[in-house]
Amino acid sequence: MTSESLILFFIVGLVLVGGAILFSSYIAPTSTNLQKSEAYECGVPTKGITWLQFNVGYYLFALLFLVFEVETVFIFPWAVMMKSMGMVAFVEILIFFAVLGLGLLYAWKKHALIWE
Amino acid sequence: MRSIINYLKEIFGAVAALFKGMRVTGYYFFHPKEIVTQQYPENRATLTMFDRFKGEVIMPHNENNEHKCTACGICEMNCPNGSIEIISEMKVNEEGKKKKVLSKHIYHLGMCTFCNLCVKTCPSNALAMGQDFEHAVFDRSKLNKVLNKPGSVLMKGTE
Amino acid sequence: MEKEKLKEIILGFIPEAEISTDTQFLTVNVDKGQLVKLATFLRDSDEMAFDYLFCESAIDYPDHLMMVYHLDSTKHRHQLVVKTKIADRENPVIDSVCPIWIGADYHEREIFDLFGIHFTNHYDLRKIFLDNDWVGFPLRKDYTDPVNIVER
Amino acid sequence: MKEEDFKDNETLELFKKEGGNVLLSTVDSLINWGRSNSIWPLTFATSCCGIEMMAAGASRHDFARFGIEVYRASPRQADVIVVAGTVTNKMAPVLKRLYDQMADPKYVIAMGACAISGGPFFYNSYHVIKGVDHVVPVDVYIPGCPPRPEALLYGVMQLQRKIKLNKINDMDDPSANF
Amino acid sequence: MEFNIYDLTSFTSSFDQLLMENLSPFWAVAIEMILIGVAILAFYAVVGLYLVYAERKVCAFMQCRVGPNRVGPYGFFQTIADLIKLLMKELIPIKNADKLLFNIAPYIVIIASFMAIAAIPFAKGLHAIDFNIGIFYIMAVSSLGVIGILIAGWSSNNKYSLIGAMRSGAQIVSYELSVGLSLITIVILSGSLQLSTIVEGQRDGWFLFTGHIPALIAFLVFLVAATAETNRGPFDLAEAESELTAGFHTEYSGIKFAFFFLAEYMNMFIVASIAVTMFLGGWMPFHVGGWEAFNNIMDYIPPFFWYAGKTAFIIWVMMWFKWTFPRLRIDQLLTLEWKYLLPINLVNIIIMAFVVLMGWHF
Amino acid sequence: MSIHELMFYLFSGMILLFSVLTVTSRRILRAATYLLFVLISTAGIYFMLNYQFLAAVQLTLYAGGIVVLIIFSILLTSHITHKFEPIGIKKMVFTIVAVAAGAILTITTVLNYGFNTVVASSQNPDMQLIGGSLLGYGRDGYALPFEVISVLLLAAIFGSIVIAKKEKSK
Amino acid sequence: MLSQIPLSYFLVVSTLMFFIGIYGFLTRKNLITILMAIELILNSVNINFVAFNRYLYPDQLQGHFFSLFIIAVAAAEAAVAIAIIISVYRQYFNIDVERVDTMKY
Amino acid sequence: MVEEITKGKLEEQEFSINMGPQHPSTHGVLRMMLKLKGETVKEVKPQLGYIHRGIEKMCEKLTYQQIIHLTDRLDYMSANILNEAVCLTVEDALQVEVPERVQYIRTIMGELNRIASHQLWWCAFGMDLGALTTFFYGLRDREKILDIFEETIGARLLLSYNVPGGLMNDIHPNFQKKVKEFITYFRKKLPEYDALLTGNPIMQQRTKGIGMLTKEQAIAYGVSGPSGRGSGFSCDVRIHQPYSAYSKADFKEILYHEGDTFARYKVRIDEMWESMNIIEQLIDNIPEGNYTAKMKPVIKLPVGEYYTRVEAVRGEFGVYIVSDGNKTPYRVKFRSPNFSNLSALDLMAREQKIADLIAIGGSMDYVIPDMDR
Ligand code: SF4
Ligand code: SF4
Ligand code: SF4
Repeated sequence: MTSESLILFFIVGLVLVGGAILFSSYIAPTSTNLQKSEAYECGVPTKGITWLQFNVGYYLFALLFLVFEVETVFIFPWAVMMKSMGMVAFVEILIFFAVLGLGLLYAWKKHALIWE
Repeated sequence: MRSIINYLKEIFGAVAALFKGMRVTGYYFFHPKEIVTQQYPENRATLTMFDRFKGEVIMPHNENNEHKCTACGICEMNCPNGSIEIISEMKVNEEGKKKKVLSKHIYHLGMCTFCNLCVKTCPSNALAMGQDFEHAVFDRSKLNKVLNKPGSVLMKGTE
Repeated sequence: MEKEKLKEIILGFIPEAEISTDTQFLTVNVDKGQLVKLATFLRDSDEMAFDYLFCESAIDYPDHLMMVYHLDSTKHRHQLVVKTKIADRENPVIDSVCPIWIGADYHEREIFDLFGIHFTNHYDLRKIFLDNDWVGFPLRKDYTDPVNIVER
Repeated sequence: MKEEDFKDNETLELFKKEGGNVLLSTVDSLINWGRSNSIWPLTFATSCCGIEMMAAGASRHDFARFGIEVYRASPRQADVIVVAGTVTNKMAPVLKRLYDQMADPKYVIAMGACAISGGPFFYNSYHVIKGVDHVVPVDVYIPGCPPRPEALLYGVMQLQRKIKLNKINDMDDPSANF
Repeated sequence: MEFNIYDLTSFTSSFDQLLMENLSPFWAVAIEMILIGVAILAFYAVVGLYLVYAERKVCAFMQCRVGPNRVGPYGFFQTIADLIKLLMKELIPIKNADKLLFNIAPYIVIIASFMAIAAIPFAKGLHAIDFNIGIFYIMAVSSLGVIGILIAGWSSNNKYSLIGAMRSGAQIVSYELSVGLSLITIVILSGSLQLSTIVEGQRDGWFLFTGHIPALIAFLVFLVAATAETNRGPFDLAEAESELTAGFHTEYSGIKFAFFFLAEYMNMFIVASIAVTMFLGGWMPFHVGGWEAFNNIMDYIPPFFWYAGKTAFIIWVMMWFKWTFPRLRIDQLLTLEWKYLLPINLVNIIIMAFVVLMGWHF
Repeated sequence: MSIHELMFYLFSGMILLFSVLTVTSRRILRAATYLLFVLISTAGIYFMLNYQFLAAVQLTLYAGGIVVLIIFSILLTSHITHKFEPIGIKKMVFTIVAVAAGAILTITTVLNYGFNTVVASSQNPDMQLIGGSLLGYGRDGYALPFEVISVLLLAAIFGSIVIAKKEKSK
Repeated sequence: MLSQIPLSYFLVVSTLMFFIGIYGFLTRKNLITILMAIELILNSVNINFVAFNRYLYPDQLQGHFFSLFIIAVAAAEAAVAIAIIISVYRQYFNIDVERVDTMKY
Repeated sequence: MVEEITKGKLEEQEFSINMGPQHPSTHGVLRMMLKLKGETVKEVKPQLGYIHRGIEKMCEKLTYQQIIHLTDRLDYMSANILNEAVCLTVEDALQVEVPERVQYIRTIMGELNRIASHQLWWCAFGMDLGALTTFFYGLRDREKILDIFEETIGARLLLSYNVPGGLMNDIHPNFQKKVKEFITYFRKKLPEYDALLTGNPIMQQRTKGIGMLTKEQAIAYGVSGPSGRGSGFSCDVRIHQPYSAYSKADFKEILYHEGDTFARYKVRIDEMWESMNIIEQLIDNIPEGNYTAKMKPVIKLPVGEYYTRVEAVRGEFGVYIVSDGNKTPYRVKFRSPNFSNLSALDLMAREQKIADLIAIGGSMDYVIPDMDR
């Protein structure tokens, strides 16, 4: 099978979830009361708004993640070729890693890796 | 260099300690003999409670349907949460004396805390602790019990 | 330290305190105005060093309310009971010992809640157990609540 | 466990009669089989009885044998609320709210004297609800103070029997009367 | 080496041919797709349900108890009962929630796991799609699930959910790196991303053994990171029961909740499959170089059983983790990733590259 | 209609629909979700064109990376009840006209231009080829960009840490 | 099979997407939504590159690599952009372009 | 509303969240109002009263024998020690000399109760940290103690075994044998606890240096029991004012000086060892004799005030009875350890993470009905 059949998996997933939810919403008993659809917060009414103030530290992780994800993506083709290209690839990746390792080290030293 | 060695040491130490914990759970996984579960509803036939187990308050009757309660009301008074109500009537006995006779010894199982005070203080030892614990019901009123069996009378010789 | 000696020191500090030695703990009766002064002394002076308030309670007598403080010293291991009368049952007010023993915080809130005694200088005097709209002070002897209490 | 070994069969008969005494269809019994064998409790323990509830979940008694081990902390996902312990005036609105927030079908087990009637706190206490059935509709009462874990298991089996009587389309909201 | 006794390629291709000959191409494809769809659905459901059951039993045994045993023999139908119940449970509409996103979230989570299954080789010739970027594709698809969790948490308008979503976001985002990098270590060794090639490459020894130390480290890192990525204990911060009640799915009820529940187990299955394929030779039997007799005996066990057995083992190990360790705190979690796993991984890749360069692998 | 055509119409339909929704939705997280769908459909197009590696990169980086990042920042800066005010009719009409003009112009040009398309192979470039070119020095090699990317990423790390970590400048 | 779909179809789709992106870029006030619009634009360009590569020079990979690098650059750009957005947010507690430039630094 | 917040000082704006009353890790129905910034706890406001049952008021209506069964329901995990406290008060007031046998049995029962409670605490603490298996191991071992209780007393949790003047009934003939069996068994199992949780690096990192409470703070807040002893506050009533048969056993007070969550954890683990020591010293020497002193059926305390301190599982438990000479007390006050311990929670949890708050709460071992009374 070729990659076209991916759409099949997509559809099957869609059908599974959609079908089950549809079925359930028709057949399951329902009832309403005043408190049911309110947000649950350990049994007492919610106060204030649902808004969480997070520190920047949090975003730094996400940013770093994105950067390293790009890196991962570019290492994949390299990894495939490593065996056949030998020394050239090795040197290239050493440079690549050295540069990125610098980034990680910088983040480490700047305490960007601490969750506050 | 020192810090790198420490770094590695830390990692290995942590892995070793984690493994120690996994050994415990792993041990139990491979030793089904350690399972302590009692299969309750299946083992009902063999399940015996300790003889002092307090499951409910009962009033033992002998084979002639006689109990020992003289309707003195001491248990009612001693019960810390009012689980016992004695309903008695005055009856004239054969000797012509008026005497309190138990008509209903009402016991609210749904309120009792099994503190044993009623059993202990009953002057004529009319009460005891039963060992039945399967009391769950669908209707709360089913938990109000009358301890003296219908038609039962006071045991001879009990004062 | 023996009770007698403690008694002497306290009397030296507050001469008008009534002290009884024949009870389980040495008991000091002080006027409510002098409570904080005495308490500070008890905590800070080296011979007393009562740094541990292990119980604080109130008692509702027919004509007055009584505050009882049980003190312990972790240094000398001696105990002391301080008692204070609050004559005004309708509107009882007393100084808080919270600044002296921070542990009194919850106890005083409890007493405020259940006896209705107000503590001045308490930093956060709120009801602790009962709902905010609860009326009455349940631990008072004259408390009645026909709705919730089933009398026996 | 055999039918006649259970207590309070009379009330069950009564329920059957109320249900019109119609035979359950296969679908109904399949659904009831599912429901009765997968009763996920809400973690709701207020006091002493909660400890025995925990004991019932532990190795010796193993609640999980009934498929009940999945304690859910969120009422949205729970099926049964085991009221284990005293419910006070201040707690009652919370209990009611939790019950309301549960998804249908939902059941309530009153475990212990306190939940049934206020138990030791029935007389002279100013802050205890005299039975949770004043707050939420109760399906099964398990007396005891606290009931031993087996008693809880027995109560759960009673609840299973009750669930098996349900019909798919007569699941009205039992809290409507409240 | 004879493998063809259990080779399913011929079976699938002949089936394909049969359809092609008798029907128009469009219908042939359509029927094939429907059949495959049904098969996948059934497979998915069965695996999901029985992983839940297995987890209950495994943890029960670790905890000196017996686990579900009253519904069917050994409680075998327990999860089916659960499923029926969940299916019949009310779906509560949440006030102030973003209804659209609230409803979309389970789809995203489930579909992501579905798409990932597409590329897993279960046995020789028994995989839906054999991408030439196989492992990278699985990584890419499974990284989408986190968005479902984030959306679910945010749209519930519930404080616990929000915290849970935030946590799981930070967590999955971090650990995805380690998963990727530890897989790269193996890719260096195999020189291919195609899963079938990778499996074939382990004919004479699983990569875990042929790549010795770096592969072993990568395997351990992968196990940890994969456990974290699937949001399982000890990394289940997003639904940390003792802190956030039910985390990001606090407000989900009935079948919608069931999907989150299911997705967790399916993700576990997927990462276990990846681990098996990449490190433990997929459906390859256990071979020891030189022991022909032994190898031949091993060949008689069908590849699918090899695959299933190994996957079950990895899943069991992951369950073992969950039921032994306390949960990490969020900052520990991130420290573990960024200060330990990631640097180790980077160094490990270099080592592996060096090993390959020098030809030190077996 | 072949499967390919079907998929093309499906994906391009999804792309267009969800891009419109992305830029018009009044709830920000919904916009992000629609963007996610756009990106996934784009990946679908790449799959269809048989550039599997690119499609997977699209999924990993765009859908799994950038969108996650965007959603994170949304979680910080917006609240669930928050809705954008609808833009003024005048501005909207004006923009639509301008944009439509541009679009029509481009599309007519595109449709009138005769591309000499060769569909010699719809082969999927395999990883060996991609890797070889990525690491190669020669005319088709991308070794330099490959290394430059690492520097770029380094710059991104520095930049974002410096910018975001800037302590509360009171 | 691919030949059934002319190249220009891809270009039309990408053009439309491009201009939708432009529309969003012009009408949106929230910085994050503007970022999203930019992503749309970049994506449309990518589609172009890929389609050209497939239809015009199927044996070479220039378009493919171009898109690859565009994606990488987009990621780096998004990272920095979001860092900027966050720092703006921390300054003004708002990320509306209009408000941001009227407020004094 | 949103606009206001966006405009306003978001830096200062805190996010408040409720934990409890129904929450898996508040050990009952404690409600904690948290102010958060990100995941960092800025303030904890415990809200009590969800299980306030008015026991002190009820006691004013009950006789001294009947009070016993209510004290059980305060701190149900140390039921036996609590009702021992009431009995001691009554006996002190009446100047009744209880037989030595009773004292021994009370002490042994109390220590068994302490072990059982610590076992349960260990389960719950593990659960709070997310180690789910601890729950089962702890409760598995606890069942052994419950069996001993049940055989002698007939109840598992709420024992009501002590009555003013002695015991409800004599110990079961098997008692000594069973207890010894248990101790041999548990000495083998306790190291498992260490392997599973104590040594675990995750657990150690989550507890060390978390929830600091210095000795001075502990004393000021009145944090007693194992929680106080983890801060180096020597507050063991069994040592300082021995009651029952504690003076006859040789044991030491477990003190740790770190004052963090881990120290509190260690105190409890070590206390289990120490309790086993105490029991071992006493179990063979239980003197023969009566299981109750002679008491009048209606007990009336002389006018006065009586205070007894005992070492309950969670700290110092005090019974303060004011009598006006009637058969019911005039005022009863229970000084419950948890109540004071709770007041230090805010202090300890500030600037920690949510997960730490849970760990701290777990290490303080709260029993909510005891606070609320
Ligand atoms: S049971 Fe005993 S105490 Fe109660 S009324 Fe009868 S005789 Fe009296
Ligand atoms: S056991 Fe106690 S509570 Fe129960 S009826 Fe007897 S005295 Fe009352
Ligand atoms: S019924 Fe008894 S054990 Fe249960 S909560 Fe009430 S007092 Fe406690």
